[in-house]
Amino acid sequence: MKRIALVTTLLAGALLLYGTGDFPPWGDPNAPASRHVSPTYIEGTVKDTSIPNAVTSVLGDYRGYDTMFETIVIFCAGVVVVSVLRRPDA
Amino acid sequence: MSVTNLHMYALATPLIGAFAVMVAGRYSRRIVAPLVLGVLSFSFAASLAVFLQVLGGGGFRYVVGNWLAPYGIELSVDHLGSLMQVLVSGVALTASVSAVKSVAVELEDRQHLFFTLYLILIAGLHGLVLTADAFNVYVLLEIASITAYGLIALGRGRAIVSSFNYVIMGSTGACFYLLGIGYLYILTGTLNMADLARIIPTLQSGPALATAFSFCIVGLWIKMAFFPLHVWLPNAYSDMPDGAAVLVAPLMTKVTIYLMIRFMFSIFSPAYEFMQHAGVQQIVVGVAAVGIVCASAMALGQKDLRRMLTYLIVAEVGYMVGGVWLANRQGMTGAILHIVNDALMTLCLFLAVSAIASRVGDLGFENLRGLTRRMPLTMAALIVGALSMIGVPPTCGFFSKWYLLLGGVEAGQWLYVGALIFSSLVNAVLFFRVIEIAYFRTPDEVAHGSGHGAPQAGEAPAMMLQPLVVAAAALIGVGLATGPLVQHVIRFALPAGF
Amino acid sequence: MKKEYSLPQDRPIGPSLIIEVAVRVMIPFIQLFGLYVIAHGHYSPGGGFQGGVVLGASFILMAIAFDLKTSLRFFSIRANAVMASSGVFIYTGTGVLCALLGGLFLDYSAMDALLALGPVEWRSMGVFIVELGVGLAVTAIMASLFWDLASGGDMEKGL
Amino acid sequence: METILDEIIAKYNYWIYVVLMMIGFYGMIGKNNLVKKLLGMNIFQTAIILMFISSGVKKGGLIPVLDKQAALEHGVNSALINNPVPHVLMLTAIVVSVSVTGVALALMQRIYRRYGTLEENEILEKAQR
Repeated sequence: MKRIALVTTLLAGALLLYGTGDFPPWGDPNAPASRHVSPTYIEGTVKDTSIPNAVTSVLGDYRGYDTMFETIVIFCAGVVVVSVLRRPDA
Repeated sequence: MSVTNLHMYALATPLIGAFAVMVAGRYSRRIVAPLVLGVLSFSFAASLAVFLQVLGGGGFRYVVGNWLAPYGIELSVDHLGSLMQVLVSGVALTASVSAVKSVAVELEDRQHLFFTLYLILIAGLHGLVLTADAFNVYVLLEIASITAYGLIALGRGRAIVSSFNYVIMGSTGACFYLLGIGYLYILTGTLNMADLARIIPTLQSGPALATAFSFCIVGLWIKMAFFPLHVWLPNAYSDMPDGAAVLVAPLMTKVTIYLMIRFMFSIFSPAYEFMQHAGVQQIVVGVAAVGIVCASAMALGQKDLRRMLTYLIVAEVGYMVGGVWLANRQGMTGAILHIVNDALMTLCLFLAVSAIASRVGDLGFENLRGLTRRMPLTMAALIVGALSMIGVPPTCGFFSKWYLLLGGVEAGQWLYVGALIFSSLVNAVLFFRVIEIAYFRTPDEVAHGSGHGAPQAGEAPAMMLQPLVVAAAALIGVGLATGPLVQHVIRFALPAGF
Repeated sequence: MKKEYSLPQDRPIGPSLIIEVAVRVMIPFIQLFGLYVIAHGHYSPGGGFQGGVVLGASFILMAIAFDLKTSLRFFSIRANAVMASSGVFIYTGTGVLCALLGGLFLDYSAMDALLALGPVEWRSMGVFIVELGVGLAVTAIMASLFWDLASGGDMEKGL
Repeated sequence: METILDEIIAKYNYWIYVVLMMIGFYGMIGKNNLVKKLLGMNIFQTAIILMFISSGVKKGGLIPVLDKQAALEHGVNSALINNPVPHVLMLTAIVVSVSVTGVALALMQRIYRRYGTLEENEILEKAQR
């Protein structure tokens, strides 16, 4: 069992490392992730939403739908913990 | 005016209902059932209206928060998406009628917690079938999984251990999916599915793309319990409370398969999967065939109706994954049709199981003796579901299996075709064994066995019987409506190039 | 704030006196800081989650330094459930409200119909409302997660 | 040899994350103790967070909190400011990880109360009976 786990882990790690071959170098300002969508957020955050903190504006507005479900995830966790642990009368 | 928002209301009402149940359910237990049923009826009506609108005017894309496509989160309300939304809300409504009854008996004090999780799970599934954003899928998958962990943990026996195993496996799957999305993000800089589909062909198909694809797909396979990764499913699904099983068993795996279809054809393209990496296709279809055979064989070894059905779910997952990877029109049509049909079949069978369990208790085969006389309607519905699972013509299971077989023959995948036929035969054996026990064995020899069976003899409560009859009717109805369904809905859902 | 701000009588004060006094001084500042992090998320690193965790941590600190009952006196279980639900409800409700006012789901600028601030200002305002909801929910759930996990669910004795 | 070394140095962040990920993944699937499995899961998620965050870095970039007045008057040079999207995505992933950890801990408490152990093989043995 342990040996299978070790082999799986090594395989997954090797595949992930092999995959990094095409990646841009670390900190490259011309990487696709830095060029394609994110500049619009940085340039537009004050103009569009009047929020200077780009993280807050992306979190709350541009990708607010994700954040809604994220809040629901933590709400679910609370409900699950209560339903698993708490005695019904408490 | 607000017609364009209708699908959002279908998603948001279960959520708001969940918070209402959470707060109001503490004070009054009686308010829970009407609230749940009302909310789900509204959601179903809204989904149906959206579906009709899409049928009439074609699909549309919706941007949440009014941010244009690659910047905001986009939802795609197309033929496939709204068909799935109708399926999700319809199954949820039917299942909840039965769940309201069985949960009131099974977990009286925790009813409001149960239904809070239940409604949030439904909202999460609505979100999953609509979304067109790769990261959004991750968040919604986690919502569906966390609520499912909670629902399983409320179950009987060693449900907690099964739930913990599911937590570990499910998180592995989610982490793999997130890793794959991370690779795609680093390569392209976007998370929107349409935008990804536009950029990916311009990239060189190098190792990073292959890694991203394989990690996402493996993550989804873990979540859907594709054969070698299925070990968590039978325990988890058979230990759940019946009220949760009628919802989770029909929908969770099918929605994940739908996500796989979305991932394979809305982000990547058939050209990438089937032309550039043709060998992979052979392997996946082969594994699916092996999975179908193994899961059917394991189902043969079970001595409990519920556990037998959970292994059949694993086999059905093999059907659909194999059908998608056959890479031809028939197989794809069969797979999409089978998502709908399998959800309905599983719903029917689990509703029947839940009705039987409410009268008999333990579902070992020896407890089913003479049930046909005591619960004729329930057993009739179970037989309809069983016929559909086997693939007997008037029921819908036949038609999708027929498409899958045609696809397999067309692709020359004889192993897969053989596995389909073998699995049908095994299903026939399995269900005829059940029917034989229920019909021909008389309960008089049971006197020393299950003592509590006799006094509760009689048909299941009406609240559990009505959804069961509706589900059984739906099996035949959808079977008869296969032609229009393929003609007007699934034809548009096929990816370009098929 | 309740008046009877005294230590539980059944427990020797003993070696934890310093901790208890220090915590009693610290908690108001921690909670103030949590509110600041929520409210100032637009202009500095921060926001609903971060501030909510800080606020929740203040209750956890109370439960660790005194005992679980003490923190329950300031934040009852019922209030906790209501707060968690209403926090998430504020978020979802804002989304639905925007849709009902004729915009798209979560399109905060549609709330201009309620009060003419201008669509851009309403986007900023909408994010603030939403962050407030997130803060409420996270505060409540962090505290309840700790209570349940520390006491094994019976809410009698903490760590 | 030189080129491989250069490659590693240019992307050493990915090597670190892969090593972390392997530790976590091995813990999840190879360990027998449930707490160790959970710790492995957390390490795995931390590795993913590291990968995402490091993908948003720009050399010499500033934090994505702007000066409102200056941004309105002079506009913003996006090449000088770090990418905010991975931060947002990872905030979500952290919350999900917290939730799953909480749920798993609660389940573990129930398991311990019922079976008296957290070793997987012993639990399975007792559950069979």
